[in-house]
Amino acid sequence: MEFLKDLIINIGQWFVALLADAGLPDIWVQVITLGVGAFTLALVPLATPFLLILYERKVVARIADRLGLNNSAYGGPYGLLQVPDDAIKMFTKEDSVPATADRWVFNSAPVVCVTVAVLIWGVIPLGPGVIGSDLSIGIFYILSLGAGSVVAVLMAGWGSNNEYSLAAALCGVATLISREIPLVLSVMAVVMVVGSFSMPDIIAAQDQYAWFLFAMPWTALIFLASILSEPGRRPFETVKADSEVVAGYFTAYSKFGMFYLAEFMNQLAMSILFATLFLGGWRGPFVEQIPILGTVLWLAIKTLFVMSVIQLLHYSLPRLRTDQILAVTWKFLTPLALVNICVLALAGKTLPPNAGPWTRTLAFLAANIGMTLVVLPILAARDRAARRRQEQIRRAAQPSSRKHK
Amino acid sequence: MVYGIPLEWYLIVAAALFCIGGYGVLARRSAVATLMGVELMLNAININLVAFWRYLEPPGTTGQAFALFVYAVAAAEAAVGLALIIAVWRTHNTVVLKDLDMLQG
Amino acid sequence: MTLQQILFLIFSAITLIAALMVVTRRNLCHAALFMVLSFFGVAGLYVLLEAPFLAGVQVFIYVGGISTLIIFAIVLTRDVVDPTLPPHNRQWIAGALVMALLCSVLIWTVLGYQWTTTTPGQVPADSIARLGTILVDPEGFLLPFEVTSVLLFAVLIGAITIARER
Amino acid sequence: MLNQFAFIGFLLIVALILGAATPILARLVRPQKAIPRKLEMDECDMRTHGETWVEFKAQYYTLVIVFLLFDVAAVFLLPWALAYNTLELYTAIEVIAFILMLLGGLVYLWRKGALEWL
Amino acid sequence: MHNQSDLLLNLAWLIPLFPFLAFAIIPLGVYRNRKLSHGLVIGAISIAFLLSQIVLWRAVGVWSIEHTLAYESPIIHWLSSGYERFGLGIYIDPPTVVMLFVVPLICMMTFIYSVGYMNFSVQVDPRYSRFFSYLSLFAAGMLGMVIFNNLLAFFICWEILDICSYLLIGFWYEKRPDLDRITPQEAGLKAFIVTKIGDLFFILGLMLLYAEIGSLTYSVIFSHETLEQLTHTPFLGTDMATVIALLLFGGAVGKSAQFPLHVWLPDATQVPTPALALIHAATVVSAGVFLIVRTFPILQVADAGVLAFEGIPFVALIGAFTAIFASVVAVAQNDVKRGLAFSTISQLGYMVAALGIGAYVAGTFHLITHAFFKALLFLSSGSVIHGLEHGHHHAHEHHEEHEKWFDPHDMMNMGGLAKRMPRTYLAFVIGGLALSGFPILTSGFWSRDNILVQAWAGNLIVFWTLAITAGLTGFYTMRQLCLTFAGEPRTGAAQYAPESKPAITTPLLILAAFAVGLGWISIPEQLPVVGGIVPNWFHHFMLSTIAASEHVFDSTPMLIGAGLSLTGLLMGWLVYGYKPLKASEIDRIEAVMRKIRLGWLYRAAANHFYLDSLYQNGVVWAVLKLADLADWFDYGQPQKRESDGQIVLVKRHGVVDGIVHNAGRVGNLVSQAANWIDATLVDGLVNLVGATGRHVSADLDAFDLEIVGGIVNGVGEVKFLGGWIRHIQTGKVQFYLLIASVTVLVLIIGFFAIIFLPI
Repeated sequence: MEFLKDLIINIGQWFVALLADAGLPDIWVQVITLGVGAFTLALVPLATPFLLILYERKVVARIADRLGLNNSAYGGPYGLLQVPDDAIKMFTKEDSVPATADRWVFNSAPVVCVTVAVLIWGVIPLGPGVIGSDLSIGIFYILSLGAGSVVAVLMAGWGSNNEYSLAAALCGVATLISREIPLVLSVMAVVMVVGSFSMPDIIAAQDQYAWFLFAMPWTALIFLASILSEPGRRPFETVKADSEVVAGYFTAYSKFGMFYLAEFMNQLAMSILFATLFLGGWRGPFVEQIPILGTVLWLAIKTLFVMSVIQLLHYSLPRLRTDQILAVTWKFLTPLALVNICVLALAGKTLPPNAGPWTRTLAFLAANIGMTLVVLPILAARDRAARRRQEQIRRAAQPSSRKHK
Repeated sequence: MVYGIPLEWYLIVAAALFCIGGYGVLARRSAVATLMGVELMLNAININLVAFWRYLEPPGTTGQAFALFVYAVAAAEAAVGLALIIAVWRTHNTVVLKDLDMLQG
Repeated sequence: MTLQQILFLIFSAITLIAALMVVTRRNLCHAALFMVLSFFGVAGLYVLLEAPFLAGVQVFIYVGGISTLIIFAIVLTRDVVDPTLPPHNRQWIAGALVMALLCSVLIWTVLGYQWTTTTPGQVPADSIARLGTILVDPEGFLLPFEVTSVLLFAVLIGAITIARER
Repeated sequence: MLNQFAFIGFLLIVALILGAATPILARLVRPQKAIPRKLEMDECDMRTHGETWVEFKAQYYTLVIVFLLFDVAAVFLLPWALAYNTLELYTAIEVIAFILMLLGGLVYLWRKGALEWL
Repeated sequence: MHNQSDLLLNLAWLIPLFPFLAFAIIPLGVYRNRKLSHGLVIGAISIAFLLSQIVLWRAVGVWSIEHTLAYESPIIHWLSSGYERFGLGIYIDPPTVVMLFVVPLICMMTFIYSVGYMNFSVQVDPRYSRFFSYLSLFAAGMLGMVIFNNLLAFFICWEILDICSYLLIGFWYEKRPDLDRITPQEAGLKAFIVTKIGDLFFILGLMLLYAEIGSLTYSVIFSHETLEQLTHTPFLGTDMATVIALLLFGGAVGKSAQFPLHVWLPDATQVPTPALALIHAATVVSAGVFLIVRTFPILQVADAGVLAFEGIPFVALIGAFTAIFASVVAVAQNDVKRGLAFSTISQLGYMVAALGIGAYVAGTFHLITHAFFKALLFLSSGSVIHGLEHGHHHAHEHHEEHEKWFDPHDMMNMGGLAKRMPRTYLAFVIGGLALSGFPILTSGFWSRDNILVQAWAGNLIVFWTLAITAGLTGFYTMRQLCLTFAGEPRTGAAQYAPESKPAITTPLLILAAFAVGLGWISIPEQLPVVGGIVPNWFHHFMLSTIAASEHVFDSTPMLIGAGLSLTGLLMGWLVYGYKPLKASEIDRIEAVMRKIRLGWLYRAAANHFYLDSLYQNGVVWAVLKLADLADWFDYGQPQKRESDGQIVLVKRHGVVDGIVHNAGRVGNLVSQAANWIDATLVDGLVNLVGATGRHVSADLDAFDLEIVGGIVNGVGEVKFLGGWIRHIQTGKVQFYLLIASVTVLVLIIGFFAIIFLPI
């Protein structure tokens, strides 16, 4: 029982002890531990997607209210066989590289994609003390890894030497990079309050303050909106619009399983990230007594919650055109994020220096509410203007149509 | 010595990188490639700055701050330079530097 | 030969070889991808130099921004590059000679100079925070900081105006 | 410092191995019936004529420029954000001046219609 | 020393701020609204005026307690590069205080005046608001120059003044030249370039100073130890202090139009009159003198013997010569503005001469009084010209008299304006009397005679030069007065000239009050009658920080000066005022001199001794020729030649080019020789050479070049050097870069060679 309370840590210590007893020199113990740890950590994101696909398919079947894994006629008992089936199919599918393709780039693109998706997990805290490595630049490390996925997309587009893949890759990169700015700025707001890049510090800070979702809802909103397009989720899905443009930039790939894999890993990572940054990560009742709860209960619940939100959005919203996505990111999210930084900076510094965390939280909340009071009317006004313009266009169109009759 | 790596190593690597980039600037045909060479040179400069910071005044911040400003300059240079290349490409339909002799008196 | 020295050699080898590829490759897109690789190598060197923030910045700006920009430019202008021509112009031998000489002179200088032999101090834990402090400090780099914003503003407007269709 | 990154290094190696392994393994079990016709690009593409969508790309190009500059700005702001708790009010005001400059640029481009993509 | 930070004195920070803000705000959209923009500028300058008054009286209070005044504010570091930190602070000592009294006041008056001026003209200028923003920047630059605490900031503000004067002189750049005048654009360029020549010396001096001392802050470079160090550092055959002082003086020569470089100032009359008044009174030219006043401690310790002539220090020599030269020229000017311009030059000569002979107080005092009455004169002349233009307009409307061209600046077209515009007349008379130093009453008298007193004790040659200048000044002042106002109108324009609006005349009267009263703050106590009524506090004030050697008072020179100026005035009145000039009558002096066969002299004076054409045909010509030579040397572009109606390109071989080509021919021969050898001897090596030769002679255009390469660099590298030499003729960026890096390489290697090789 005691062993179970802090399962993961204990297993780690047990493993180290085992190696030490085997009489290995310290350096080797270290190396082996790191290697095995890295391997296990890499297996987590590589394995979980199979569960997630099952979950998602059930969800989509329910949302779309159609026959699917919600019905025992499909995918075997509880649809459990569906995912292995897909996997096998993916694995044994014929792999044809277009004759004109740029082979090296073409083949290494998915590898880069998966690698980046795995690397993100290196700093994500999965529980008390359960973290790949607590980098001093933790969150910034994740942000800069975003660059890697951009490169991967470009490689895929260029490698399959093909105008359409290239165009889709440019679209994808466009959406990816335009989401990057609001992402960074919203993370910056969190960093401002916490005063550290390190993920455990961020979680600890949320223990001290309230959850940042409540402290700065706008920031959370911006962050959510900007992580949607990383795994290519509607409404920001043009990275790969798998139903219209045939799978976007990896059209030419007969085995696009790797990309799907990377997408699911990213989706999971981003959900955990949101849970960590804004929902207090693995924090929750009884974690001090039974640390394992942090992982298996609280973090799981929060992550599932975030993922369900993302999937709800994905399956209930229409897809935006690329230019609409860019309009949203550049004309709404980016200015909003910049203003958000300014407002929070002022709100945090106008307080007396000895103000406690709760005062700060309330101040930030007040600032956010103030922003809301400013932002919403502006949006409403622009909306009205747009409607008026469309109205005029329609009126202008009518007489001509009458003439035709 | 940091981790038994003498400062000279970094400086030598930086010098080599700088010269490779310089070769790119001098000898590449395409303007875009020339700009890549410039980026390599800027990287070399940054390696120098950071290495000096680390070895000579780790508590200080000047080296890192200068590196940051070099980043800003590099970004500005890349943006404007490539924009110019795009404009030239659109008007003259070439990116080969030899064809661009507007500098000819 | 400590582990760190091996790491250093690996990283610098990656950087330099990739850089060589950048300046010699005929296919510009390959050159750009090698440039990305070389940037990663430089980031590794920064990690060895205990400047993790700068390593992140290296990846963040160079890989995420500049390389993307360059690859876009290559994609955009690829149809005007004549693949039959050699990748270098006709003064490449001269350039190579000059640069080799310069390199040797630089290395000779570096080795000739007597660098400080005292082991450098530890990097403080709050190194990045100090950076942030000095950047906005009137006694420090406040003026360049604000000037940078002006620079970015100017480049933003200028570059877009140049590059846009008109 | 290095110990922190050692794990990342291992993770990188593992990820590369795993990422490279799956295609190689797949290569063993997958059917090999590649006929030339299947490998032609025209299977999922056809030649485009003219420079019809060069413009379209150039617009994305301007987008990347904007992104790059905001990236740099963000990098300049991050250290300040890290040190924010220890700083005075006036630094916040300086940074706000910095940000207003960027906003000014963004708004200018907006007014000039440079943000209208496609 | 007044060390603790003083709040009221620190207000001086804000003085230049507001005009600068006004300048910056106007282009951002305010310029659409004329009233708003000039209101903005005037508001800004009035705030600056109030602040400067506060600072001034606070400073005087501090001085009256501590009997010394050298306040330095806390420093802000504004330029940090490595370990070099350039600080910026404010430094308040007597010269600062004096300028703080003069500059904002005159600027404010001028701005108010220019509101009237710009609106009063026949049609309002389209660049109205731009004009005001320039003016505001002008004021900001001057104020900053006055208050800042180091020479670097001084130089920056100095350059701001330069660019402002360029912009303002060229303000009506679209105006075509009328008669022989040069266009405003050319005038602006001229002013800019000529002052740049001075600035070269200035910045050289700055570099020298910084290299020697490592600081440019006044409190450091004027400290006793620094001056000691400078005087004891031998340099260029003399000591460092002298060289620096002379270099800085070079800057002043350019800026405040001393003899060799004064040519820009008369042409600056193209500028709108208010700006002209600013340039001549408050800002540019006084900036030059202010530089000398500022760096007076260095000038003091400098060796006066260097470049001296007959025991006259160089500075005094230049000043005195400028004074008399300009006043002679001024006698022969018919253009009212040009006349005033030359009088400015001569008065500046006064100041420089005074400072040159060490009369610190007198020079400074003349600077401020001159600022007032010269501003007054220019503004009122502007009012006259305006009146004339309107009269011209009016006359045109009524009678159909069509003159082909009418010059409102020409005094021959005036006359009898005293009745038409009385207030302007009053202002002009007061200004003129002050300029000519009418005894007792006017400020010009006191300031100038202080100078004369010092010169009397200092150096007699200087004294007599200045005294004669005083007489000439009286003469041409009276000439201008009479030609403009006395007698009957000589044209219809003068007949119908209306008086200007209050917006124009009010500043005139205010300035007139100062032009009269300001003299009373510095009356020598030892003067028999009026001395001691008012304490000569200016004297004590100025001398409180700098130990300038003031000579004892002596009434003889004062009497001589007064007498001479009175004589001058009287002569002038006899010649021009007693029987005023009729219309279409040539100048009386000119007539007399023509009678005695000296008309050429008069004409020479009228064109100020052809200095302009001298410079034009000497210096500028030489520079152009040099450029041509350089172009020719570097093979030169193909020349466009006009031959029977169509342009043809004529290829012109210059030196480099020619060398390449002839070397090519040599190469031709060599390769033929190679061929011959190949044909005769059978030898592996020679085969190689011959093969190269044959291969080379394949294509003829690359031919010569490649063989040149062969000659230079052995047959092996033929192609690549051939490429090189050909690239000399393409403007190829990368080739330039290559050359640049080669140069750098050579420099580095040479550097190390010098350092490490035992020589």
